[in-house]
Amino acid sequence: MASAASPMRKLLNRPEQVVTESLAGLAAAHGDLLRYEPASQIVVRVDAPLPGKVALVSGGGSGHEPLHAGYVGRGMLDAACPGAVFTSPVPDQVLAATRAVHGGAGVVHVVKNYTGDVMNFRLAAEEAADDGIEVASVLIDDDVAVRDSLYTAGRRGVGATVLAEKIAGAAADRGHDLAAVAGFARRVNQRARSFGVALSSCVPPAAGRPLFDLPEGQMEVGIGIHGEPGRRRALLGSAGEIAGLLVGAVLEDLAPRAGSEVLAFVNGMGGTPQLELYLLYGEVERRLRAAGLRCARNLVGSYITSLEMAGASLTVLVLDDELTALWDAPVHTPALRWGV
Amino acid sequence: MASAASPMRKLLNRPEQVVTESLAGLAAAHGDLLRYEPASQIVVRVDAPLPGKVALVSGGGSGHEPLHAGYVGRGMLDAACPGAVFTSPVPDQVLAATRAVHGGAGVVHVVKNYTGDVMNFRLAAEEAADDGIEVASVLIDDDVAVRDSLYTAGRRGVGATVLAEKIAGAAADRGHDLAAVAGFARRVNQRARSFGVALSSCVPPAAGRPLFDLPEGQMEVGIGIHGEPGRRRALLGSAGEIAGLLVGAVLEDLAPRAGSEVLAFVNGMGGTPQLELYLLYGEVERRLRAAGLRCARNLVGSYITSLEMAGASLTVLVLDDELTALWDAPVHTPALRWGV
Amino acid sequence: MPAVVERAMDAGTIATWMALSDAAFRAERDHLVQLDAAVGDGDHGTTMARGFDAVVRALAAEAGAPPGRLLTLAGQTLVSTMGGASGPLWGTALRRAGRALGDGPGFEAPQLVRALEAALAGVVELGGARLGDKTMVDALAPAVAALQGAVERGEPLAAALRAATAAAEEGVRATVPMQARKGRASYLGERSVGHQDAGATSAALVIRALEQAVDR
Amino acid sequence: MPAVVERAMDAGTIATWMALSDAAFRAERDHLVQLDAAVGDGDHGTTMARGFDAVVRALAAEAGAPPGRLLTLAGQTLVSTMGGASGPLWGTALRRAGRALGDGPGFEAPQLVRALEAALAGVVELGGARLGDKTMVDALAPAVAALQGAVERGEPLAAALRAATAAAEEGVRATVPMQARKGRASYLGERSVGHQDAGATSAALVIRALEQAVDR
Ligand SMILES: Nc1ncnc2c1ncn2[C@@H]1O[C@H](COP(=O)(O)OP(=O)(O)O)[C@@H](O)[C@H]1O
Ligand SMILES: Nc1ncnc2c1ncn2[C@@H]1O[C@H](COP(=O)(O)OP(=O)(O)O)[C@@H](O)[C@H]1O
Ligand SMILES: [Mg+2]
Ligand SMILES: [Mg+2]
Ligand SMILES: [Mg+2]
Ligand SMILES: [Mg+2]
Repeated sequence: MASAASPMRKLLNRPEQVVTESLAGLAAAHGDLLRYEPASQIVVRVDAPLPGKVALVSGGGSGHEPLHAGYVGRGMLDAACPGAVFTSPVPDQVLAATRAVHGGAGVVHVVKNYTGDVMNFRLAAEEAADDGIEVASVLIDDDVAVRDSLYTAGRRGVGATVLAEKIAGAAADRGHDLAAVAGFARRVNQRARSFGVALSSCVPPAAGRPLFDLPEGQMEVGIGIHGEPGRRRALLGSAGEIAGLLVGAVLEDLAPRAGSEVLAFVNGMGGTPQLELYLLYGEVERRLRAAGLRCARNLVGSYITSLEMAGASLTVLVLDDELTALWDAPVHTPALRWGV
Repeated sequence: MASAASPMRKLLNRPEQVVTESLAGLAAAHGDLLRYEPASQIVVRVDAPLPGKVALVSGGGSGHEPLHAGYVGRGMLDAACPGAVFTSPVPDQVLAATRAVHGGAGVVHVVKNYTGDVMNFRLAAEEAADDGIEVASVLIDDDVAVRDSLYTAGRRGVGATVLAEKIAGAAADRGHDLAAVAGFARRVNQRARSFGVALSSCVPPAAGRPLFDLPEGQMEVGIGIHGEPGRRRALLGSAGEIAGLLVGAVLEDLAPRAGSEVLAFVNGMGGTPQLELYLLYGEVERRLRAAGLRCARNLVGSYITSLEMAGASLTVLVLDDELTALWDAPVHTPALRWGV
Repeated sequence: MPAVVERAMDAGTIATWMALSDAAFRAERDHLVQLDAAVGDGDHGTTMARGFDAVVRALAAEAGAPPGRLLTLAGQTLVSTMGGASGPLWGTALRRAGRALGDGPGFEAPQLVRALEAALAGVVELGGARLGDKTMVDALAPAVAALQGAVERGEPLAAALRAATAAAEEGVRATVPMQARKGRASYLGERSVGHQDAGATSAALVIRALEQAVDR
Repeated sequence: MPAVVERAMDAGTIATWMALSDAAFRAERDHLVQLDAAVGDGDHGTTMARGFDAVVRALAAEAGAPPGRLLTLAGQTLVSTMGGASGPLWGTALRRAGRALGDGPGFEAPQLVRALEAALAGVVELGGARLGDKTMVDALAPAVAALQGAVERGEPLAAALRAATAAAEEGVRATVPMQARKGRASYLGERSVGHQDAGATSAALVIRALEQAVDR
């Protein structure tokens, strides 16, 4: 290994190539599901466009893998537009993706509520409309750590994004029309809330050092997925205490009816291994049960991440029969697969 | 959070409860697939024993999740015996698991080649034989970093374990007999080789600090899955250089015929995110192709880990039609699922 | 008004402005990353540098185009290459400025004022930020006001632009004690106080680059 | 041979031995973890501590059992609670020793020697390690040899056990320059040189606990 020492503990070549090279690797591994178009930096379902099917496009900064490119395939996204690490994609990507997947039935844009994502997707949607493509944009803003007020950019889109893409993707797969598919994504967003904690910072490749210093024994409470510090810093609690914090924050805002069936999604931020995530799930499930909720479905793993950050988030989605059926419907993507 | 500061960036309650609490969480999340028996600390397929089906039991120290408990379910393991973190299970666990899953057609023990695993499984197999249960033990030792000689404990079992459990599990699911199922696991081991690098150390919960110090900009080459240092330390190379190292080490020992179809398994050690793993896969796939091999199948993700260690390993399995068909066969476990 | 004879500005002025901006973002990239890392996501420096690098390349292929056209093209290039919040905001700013300059081969101080006013209006319209929200507006708005005032008072353009730069940099410093109400830093609530805004810092760099471009 | 009158050893001796071993592993747990971390996987201290803690509990429920039976039970308990390489090795060692002691209510020095010889033989048979492989054998074998020699020479048992402890500790030190040929440290090849073996360190603790138990 003759190359100069890198200040990062990362497998990469040059920081500015991380995203494109990773996407090329993804396509090499999953050529049966998707293709990568380097010119426009988008990932497209291999059989797109599907005539008559509503198409789903999502995207955002990279560094949240498997979100979004890992969800391209049958029953979920038709295309993903990955920006640079933690940087929203440009409108050109979104427009290229929208054109590539439009099968005549319109395109849903699943947009996480960040200033950059919203503006870049809006510019693309306007251009797509000029092309005569009907676009329905769905904004995801499920993070209860941020108050939606005049004094913030509004709630962030986090864990609910994965659930909305899965459920709306299934609806599109079943032949629902544009309004209905967008409606399911919005319903997921309305019925889901999230909250997360970080136990470490993360190192964006271009920055080359951690975004913040977090001493051992402390945690950031109320984080997003961009390696930013949280709303406050606290002493690192036990898994039980953290589960209490997550469940408390989510339920206070969601206020589900007692007896509700929920989907509990315990998500790792990238650097927290399964051993811990399942331990946390056990603590969360017990507390949700104690609150009178039934975890009818669950998802445990690192599905929407912040590079290699240690930490976890909880998303709770209040199910109904339609949402449950769409959740259970077949999905075949690099990162989520069942029923096929 | 009133609790005392923990020196670790981990979600846990007390270090000595990590394993049992995580297993309880796993069972809470996947009650449709498996159950956790706390008294004997084993995880058993929910519908075990299956009369007439050869059963598969594996196990080892914890800290390698999803290995092994995450592979319990249809088409893979019938039971898993997780020891303490990085500590082989005790014979009582293995015996309890063997008894719990024996459906009259015998039990395959998939044993990674570590002194402790070998001895504890052997003691259990002897007791099972006293019970009249036919046990076929298969030793996995695919790590080319260790030379199999009088001067070592022999090659370690690493990535090939996952492939052997999947493929032998499918063979059992198809109704093959004990000798045949064990034979498939051995065939996988014979035709697979692995090599890994670490970009960071890891912190066993009971130790509370990293097993070794690895300065930024360096890597450990030729590591196993127990957080141990590797054969040597080197400057951290680029992903391309590391891919060259991994592919070189594996192919030198495996010496596959040109034109062979292979399964390329790029495995994360726990703390390396997908962004990097797919980037590495792209580099690996290109080099395997250049070596005249065709990556007919692949697996990319953190499937056999060393807690939250950063790093990756490559396993290459030379396929044949039978192995490919068994790899493709339906599997439904917490960590691997397709075809169902 | 004193009649100061000024050198007319033209396409070369725009090209120089963009080249000097590019050089500034190259030099300040890591500093901007650090500023954004403290209360945001650490990409701002890379994003700005990527955008202006692309602008310089794009403009190099446009020899002979009028200044307004160059500025519009610069804005389009920023939108297409930056991403993030800054991409649409800066892209809109330069596009609006370019359109305000029109199709003529040259422009003078009052046109430049109108162009920068249009840029600021575009940013405010798209992003909705007001003075005090701890954004690029906190540097851009005082700079435009200072320029406009100085030009109206008939000061030489070089002096007016010096005043604009000073106002921008004063605006940057003023962001430190602010609590963010727009952009990613607003997620931090009170924890955003005490940090200099990255986007405002970039705005001051762009104004200073303009001052230097006109001064040449 | 000089006829030294020694206090006969009994079940209490075994119970005390195990209790002192337990205390030693509690005290040395972190040190053993560190030793194992350097060239292994860092679990050795926890594993030994867990095993001997379980032994003390198990023996507490066995009041009235003969010493050989207690030692056998201790070995079984280690097998069932430790895991890792050390579990079967230490479990076998104590089981073999227990069987060698037989069913009598007491035992004397020669029986103790035979018991420890049986323990060592069991470890070697199961693990296949030889002297110089950098394992627990490098402490256990010299200790057993020293004890056997001293007892054969008719030295008082307390002195013989002091010699055994000294030999064990000398054996531990001797592991430092060795390159491991067994166990996890062997994976490191030459990098295993320069580190003290954790398993040998544990063996010396067990021998010292025996010395102290007999001395009481
Ligand atoms: N709504 C807004 N209006 C004006 N400027 C904004 C707005 N939101 C963010 N900004 C500016 O953008 C800067 C951050 O840019 P950048 O880091 O490139 O984008 P992102 O926040 O998407 O990562 C902030 O420092 C701020 O000055
Ligand atoms: N084959 C063997 N024979 C004798 N002792 C061994 C053998 N292999 C390992 N050991 C001893 O076991 C110790 C390690 O024990 P431990 O850490 O509990 O097990 P593991 O290596 O399974 O983690 C080593 O320090 C060494 O003394
Ligand atoms: Mg960003
Ligand atoms: Mg161990
Ligand atoms: Mg930013
Ligand atoms: Mg060990």
